[in-house]
Amino acid sequence: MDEIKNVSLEMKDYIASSGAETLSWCMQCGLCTNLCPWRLVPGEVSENFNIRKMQRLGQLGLEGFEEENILFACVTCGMCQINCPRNVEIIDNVRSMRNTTVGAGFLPAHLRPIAGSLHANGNPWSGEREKRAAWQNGLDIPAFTEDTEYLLFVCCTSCYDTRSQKIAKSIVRLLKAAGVNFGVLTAEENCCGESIRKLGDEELFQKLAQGNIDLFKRNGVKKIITTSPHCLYAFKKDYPELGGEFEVMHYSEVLAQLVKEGKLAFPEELVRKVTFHDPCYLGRHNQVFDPPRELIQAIPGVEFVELDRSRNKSLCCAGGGGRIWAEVPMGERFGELRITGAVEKQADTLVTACPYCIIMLDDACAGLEKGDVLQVMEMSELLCKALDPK
Amino acid sequence: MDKKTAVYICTGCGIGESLDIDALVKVAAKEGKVPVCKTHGFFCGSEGLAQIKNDLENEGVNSVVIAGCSSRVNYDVFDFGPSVLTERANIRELVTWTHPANDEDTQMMAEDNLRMSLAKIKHVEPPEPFCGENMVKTVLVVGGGLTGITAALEAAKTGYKTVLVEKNQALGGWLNGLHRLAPRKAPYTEPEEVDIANKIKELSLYPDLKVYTGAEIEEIAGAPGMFEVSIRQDSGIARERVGSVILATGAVPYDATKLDHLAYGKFDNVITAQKLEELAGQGEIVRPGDGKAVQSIAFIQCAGSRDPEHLPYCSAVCCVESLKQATYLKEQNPEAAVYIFYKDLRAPGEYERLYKKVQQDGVIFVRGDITGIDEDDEKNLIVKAQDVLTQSEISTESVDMVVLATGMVPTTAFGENPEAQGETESDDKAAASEVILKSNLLNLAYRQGPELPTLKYGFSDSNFICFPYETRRTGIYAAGSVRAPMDEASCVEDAAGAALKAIQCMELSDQGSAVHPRVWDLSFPEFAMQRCTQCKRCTVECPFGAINEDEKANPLPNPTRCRRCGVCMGACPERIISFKNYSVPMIGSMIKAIEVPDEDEEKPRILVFACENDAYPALDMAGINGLRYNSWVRIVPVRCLGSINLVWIADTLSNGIDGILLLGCKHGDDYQCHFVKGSELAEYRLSKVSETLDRLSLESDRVRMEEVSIVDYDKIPAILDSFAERLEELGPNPYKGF
Amino acid sequence: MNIVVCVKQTFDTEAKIVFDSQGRIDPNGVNLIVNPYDEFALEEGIRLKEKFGGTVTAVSMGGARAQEALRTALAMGADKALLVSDPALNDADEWVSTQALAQAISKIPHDIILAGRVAIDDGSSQVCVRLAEELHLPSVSTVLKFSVEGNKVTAVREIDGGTETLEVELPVVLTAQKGINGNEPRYPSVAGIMKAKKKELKTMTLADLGLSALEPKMKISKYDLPAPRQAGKKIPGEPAAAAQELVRLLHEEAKVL
Amino acid sequence: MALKSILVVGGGISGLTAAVEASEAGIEVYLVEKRPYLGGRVAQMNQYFPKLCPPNCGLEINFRRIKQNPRIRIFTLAEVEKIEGAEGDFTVTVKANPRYVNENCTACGKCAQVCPVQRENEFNYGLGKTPAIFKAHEFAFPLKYVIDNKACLGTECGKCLEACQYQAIELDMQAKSFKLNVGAIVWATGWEPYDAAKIDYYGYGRFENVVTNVIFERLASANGPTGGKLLRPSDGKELESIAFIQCAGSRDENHLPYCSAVCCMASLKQATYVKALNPTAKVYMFYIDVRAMGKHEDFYTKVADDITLVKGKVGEISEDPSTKDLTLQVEDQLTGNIMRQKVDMVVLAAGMVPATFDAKVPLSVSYDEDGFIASDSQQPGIYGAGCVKKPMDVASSVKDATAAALKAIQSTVRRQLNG
Repeated sequence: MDEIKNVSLEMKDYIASSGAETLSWCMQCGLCTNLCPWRLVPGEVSENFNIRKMQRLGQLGLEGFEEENILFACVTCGMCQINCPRNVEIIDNVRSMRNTTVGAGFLPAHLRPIAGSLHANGNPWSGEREKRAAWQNGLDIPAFTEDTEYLLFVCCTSCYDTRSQKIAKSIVRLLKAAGVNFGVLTAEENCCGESIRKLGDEELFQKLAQGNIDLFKRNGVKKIITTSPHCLYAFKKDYPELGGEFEVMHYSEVLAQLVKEGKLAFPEELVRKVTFHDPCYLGRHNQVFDPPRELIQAIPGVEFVELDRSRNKSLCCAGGGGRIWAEVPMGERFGELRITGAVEKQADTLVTACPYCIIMLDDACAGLEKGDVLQVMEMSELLCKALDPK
Repeated sequence: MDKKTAVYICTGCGIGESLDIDALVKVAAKEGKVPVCKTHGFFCGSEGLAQIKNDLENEGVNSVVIAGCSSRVNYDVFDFGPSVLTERANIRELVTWTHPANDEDTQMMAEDNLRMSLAKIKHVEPPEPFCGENMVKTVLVVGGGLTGITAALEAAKTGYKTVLVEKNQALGGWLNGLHRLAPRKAPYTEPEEVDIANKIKELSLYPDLKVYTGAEIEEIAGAPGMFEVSIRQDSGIARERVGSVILATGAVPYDATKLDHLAYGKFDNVITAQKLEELAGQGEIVRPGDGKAVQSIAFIQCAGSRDPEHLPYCSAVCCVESLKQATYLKEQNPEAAVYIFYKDLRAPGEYERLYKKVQQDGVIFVRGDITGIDEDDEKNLIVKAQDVLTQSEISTESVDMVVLATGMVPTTAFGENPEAQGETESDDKAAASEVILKSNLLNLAYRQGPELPTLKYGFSDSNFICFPYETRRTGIYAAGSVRAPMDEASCVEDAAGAALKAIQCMELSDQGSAVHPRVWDLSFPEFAMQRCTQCKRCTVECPFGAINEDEKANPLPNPTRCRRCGVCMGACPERIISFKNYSVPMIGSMIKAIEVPDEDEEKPRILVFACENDAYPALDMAGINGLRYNSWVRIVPVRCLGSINLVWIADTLSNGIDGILLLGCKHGDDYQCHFVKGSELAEYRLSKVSETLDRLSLESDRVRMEEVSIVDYDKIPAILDSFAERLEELGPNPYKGF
Repeated sequence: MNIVVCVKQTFDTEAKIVFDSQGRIDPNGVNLIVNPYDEFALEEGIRLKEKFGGTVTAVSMGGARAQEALRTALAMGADKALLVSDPALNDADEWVSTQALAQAISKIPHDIILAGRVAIDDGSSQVCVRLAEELHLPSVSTVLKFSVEGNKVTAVREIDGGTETLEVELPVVLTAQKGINGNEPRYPSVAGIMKAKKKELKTMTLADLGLSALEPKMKISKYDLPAPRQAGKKIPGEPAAAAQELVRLLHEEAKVL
Repeated sequence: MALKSILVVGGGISGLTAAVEASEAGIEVYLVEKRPYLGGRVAQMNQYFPKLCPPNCGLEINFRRIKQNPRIRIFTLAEVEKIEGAEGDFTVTVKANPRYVNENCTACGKCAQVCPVQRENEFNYGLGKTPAIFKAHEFAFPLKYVIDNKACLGTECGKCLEACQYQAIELDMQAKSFKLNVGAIVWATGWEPYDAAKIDYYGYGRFENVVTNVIFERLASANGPTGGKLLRPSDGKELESIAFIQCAGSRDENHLPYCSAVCCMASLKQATYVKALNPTAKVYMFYIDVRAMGKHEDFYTKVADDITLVKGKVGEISEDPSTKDLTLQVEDQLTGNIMRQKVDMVVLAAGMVPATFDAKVPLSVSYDEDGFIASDSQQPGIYGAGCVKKPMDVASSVKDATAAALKAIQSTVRRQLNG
């Protein structure tokens, strides 16, 4: 309680105007801080990151929220927001607080290359734009035309990251097996911009989003299937603000519907004990819980078991909100808790349905050297194994 | 009346197997010489009842003693109408269910209970209700604010004549100064228009509702059903005869000049919430000093309230009032900077929705204490406070105005204290121990003081959770913010409730019946004035100020003011006060009816006076739960421990009974006694009885008092048995056998 | 102390260079940042002000978009900003730039002029040293460390295979190497960012500087992209034999051994 | 002036008060109560705040007012099925469910001793058991036994029939409906505790030692499942540490968007229970705002001296599977200290849901969006009273019920004047 802090309404309004409309709704009950996953791990960030206090500083326009290990610690998992007694849009508040510095050109050092690559290459992985569709050669994936029903929008991660490309390929194989009328525009697509918007670079997000919206409209895209829950979020929640109205589904929703309609079946028996990690952006943010479970349990021989923290209470893999690019010491990674959780359930396969989660869970599984007892798989890969022995 | 008494001994519920019924019959027939005495295994059954009814109709029986279960059960079955005297001798819960069967002492206990009932019924006369002359059913409402107007309207709507007296020229009181009211109906987010004007108009719809404005109560004399009210209005005196009174004189804001730590009076633009209502009423809210439109404002909650130096209590409405006032500023200018500094934001129940809406309008809430208020050169104010939520001290940018949400003080908290002037005699103080400030509201012509007793913080509130209208002056009910800090919605409900209680009191008084808690008790105290020595004990100790004094200090009873508790009967050293069905000789004869074995039989006797409201039900519950205790006790139910006359103590001891136990309600701050200080007075009088005990060379330990509530029934055996042990140590009463 | 910091807006290090129809670099769609070395200079300038008081003026030359770089400088703590902007300067070479900057800086009091050692776009590393010449000031380039006592500056600069310590009197021009005085460019507080919006940013054209159009001494004839990196070569066989083969290739093909 | 009678629905403190006060003003009153006893939820309470006095003391006085007053007719185990007509002339169909015990019952208890069947004691919210034929609770009024026909084995068992000397048991008793003609209706069906299981991060229903205020009140009552010894549900251990969590459901857009007004005082009161039994016990109360209104502030300041009040809404509760101890994740906003607090037991101050949220008045009446009867019921002659109108404490409910009684009388007067 040393020197006196001056309330700055100008700063409060500056934060509010950059997207934090519900900042004043918060009655400071503190539930968000107490439900935040950072409480489940030790370490310097866990001690300092207090989302309630951060929003309080914003409410009064006081300084102190901009420190990197506070402002950029939030993984935007939504655990606070979904339970907030006042329905405060906490993630929007975090995003707009980040925008106050990022918008003035002050992105944290480790994130500058990400923004640079997005500006230059339309993807955060410094991959050349021309090579975006390289993973597709030899798979004769139909291009999207006027009369194609669905556009398959593949996440940049699954375009450039070799491990992640397998996800894209298995999804394509499944869609073909189910006879889905889909096509791709991959080469001309930009990153959906979900992460960079959460990092607070509103200008860059709008540039990427507008590019995609124009591309989709030019090609008469009506329905979009996404491989990543983050793209699902962006197209469903953010793009409408820029006039991009599309019917958007995650691939698990399409496949689950087709299984119900009998258009897709899994003849191969897989004797596995599978548990499912609900990606925050598929589950909590978009309330898609059952399709992945229906698909997994449609595989003969699979024994399914729920993790303790599942569905709305799922524990984030810490990949969201740009944290996938953050350096987190071992022992402080949420993903590790997911691995130990799965091992405790005696599961031999931990399945999830998001490329970011795969990176974080693979990383944690390797870190804990649990690779021998637990296999981390993306759902489409598991489904392909059960599709046919080929 | 000449009584033909019949005794019916029920042998059901294990009584028959436990007692020698023939011996009991002998007690009734031989000793009691009652003309009719019957036994039956199931008197509350149809067959048993038929026998009783037959005796009543055909045998001319007009007083009945039923030896069996407690009077708390089968009350409807054994109710033979007002013309028949019914007495219940409890030989089940107090005897056979709590003592060993076929045991000599148990038998003696049952016989004594029967003897006591027979003795009692000899002295009981059917009470004739007191009928005052020219009883009226008009309600007087003092105070013409929201509560008073509502109470008057509610009474009138129920078809009762009503008189409303308001000190100011205009009706409306506090609401006249309000710009808007906090929301009282869904969705609870929009403040409502102040509808006091059409409520005032509504008063004129009722021909039997007379309104006096610019009028004060000169005096209220008399008693419920027959109050003589003189009303001073523009130097003339009007007279009204009313049946009951509702005190609705409300509360006033705390004197803000005392709040110098909040810079009131030091800076022009620190104003009170009341002032802001006034400003808002005049249109755009501007600063009184320089007329500048208010663009930024800071509300400071608990200005005076929750503060040991000022008002220790919370005034309950200020948080919601500030939320309401915040909407004025936001309505005037959505961009206005509005702060609310609070300790706890108390918007209970549905007001939470108003709190949420005000937050959504962008008002800034700061939880923490104010550390300082300064003024800049343009008379703007800078507020410094602790912001608990960031654990730091903060300072606002300059605001145009600071509003102090001052607390409320009841009008009954003002007026000088007669005691300070030494007006009441000193010896009264111990007994009376009640302050009655002269707040010039009711000006009762009551011996004990002109107003309702002044209670904690000045609010004239009931001391009971389940009986909020239990008043200290029969027929006079406080309602609204004079009674407790409350908002407008609660005042309206409170007014309607008080109106019903006022109506109820008039209806009951008209039939000569007491009010709560002894409703339907038609008896009332009668004074044998010839033996009165004007000692004033009764007029001082009556908890309800029911007895006035004439110039020679003779007691002047007012039956309709009386609650029939019997405290006066217990106070009177000359024993001149008695009720038709509850008198000193009645209890005296019950005590004498107890057979006291000689010393050598080693069968001590303990007399227990049990208060009907708490102790007797506890004894009953002990029986129902089959607890065991010694069989030396003989239980005499009394209306209140305060009605115990010291002569009973003397009679009991001189009769050879070894010890006396008073079982009654808890007294003190959170007292449970429905007659306010009955048990407290009993304890005070017991301290006086030690002189008589010393005179009789008896140890003062022979008389003991214990506080018991119905839920303490499991402690009854320990209380009774430990007293028995103590008496054993003291040895038998030397007067045995005299 | 009056501190002037020259700041240049350059392409983002990650930017993808693309040529427009005339073979010139196509600037639109490319992310622009403050030249990283200038950030170190700016940080040092602000620290000097915090130590000795005075003002920091950020000076830059470029198109309208260069204002963003100056806003960033102001947000970090510069007090004033001056942009020299004129269509005639589009094809300015180092000489033309120096003339314009020298003229601009001569008008403002300056004790120390700081700038980054090199700009990461053209890498000419000349403008500031030329500026010192124009303003007849001593200059020390690629400064690793320096300290100021009274009007004497002791600077340690980096030279091939070692360092060199020089003493110079104010006023002086210093060009900052990465991590000068061990500093780290600061993140501004949001309050700093908001205050920056209100700080003075003056734009001056050549005419304002009292200069007529200047003829650049050097013309850029052609841009072309660096050769794409060839794919790597895998040497099969046993490790010992493969090692042999590697040595041979390094000697004959890559000619590095 | 012989006025039409009044019907009061609900025999809790509000219904009881409305019935008694109206009858003492000379009006005929019918009181209909769903349960086999009067007293409603206050009968399940150990003490009232702020006086800490026993509810049964007030109930005893009210029951005595009923016994002495011929104008009140009581129907326990009875529910209102239909209401027809309008103000001044309502015809109400009441269904009296069978008690299977007639007027002869003297509550001697012999039947219960021989009854072979046990059933969940809903008076104690399911903690503890009673035989199929049982007395609702010790202070039950009317003091008659009742049979839970869902648990009773019926005629082939009949053990209680033999044990009863007074032929008070009739296993073949049937429900019967009857009609009442009344001038006005006071609807006082009270409230239900919010289902705290809906707040999944608090683990009510999964962790044995997480209970709610109303259950803790039973644990504290002498006639409760632990005889008032406050023993922990999981292992019967005496309490060394306990945490009261305020706003568990209330002031929450995902649960109850309003404040239930009584929980702060209820938890402070229950804190005194713990301290009375074990003065060294560590008692925590986690709150957003302590809403001890008006003169309750004295009680708050008194209790605050010997418990630990922490401003901050508790996040996730986790249970140690072996010891069943609970750990609370919470930030003390005063110090900013983010802590994990281990306690033996947690009491959730679950909110108050009006009975009319589900069980509506069988005649069109207006409700607010939370299911409370609107202050103006828009149906002349039908008046809400007590917690069915808005969250309030006992004193306010009694005040509100007295007002409702007067309004009901006015309805009969209006009819009589222009009837």
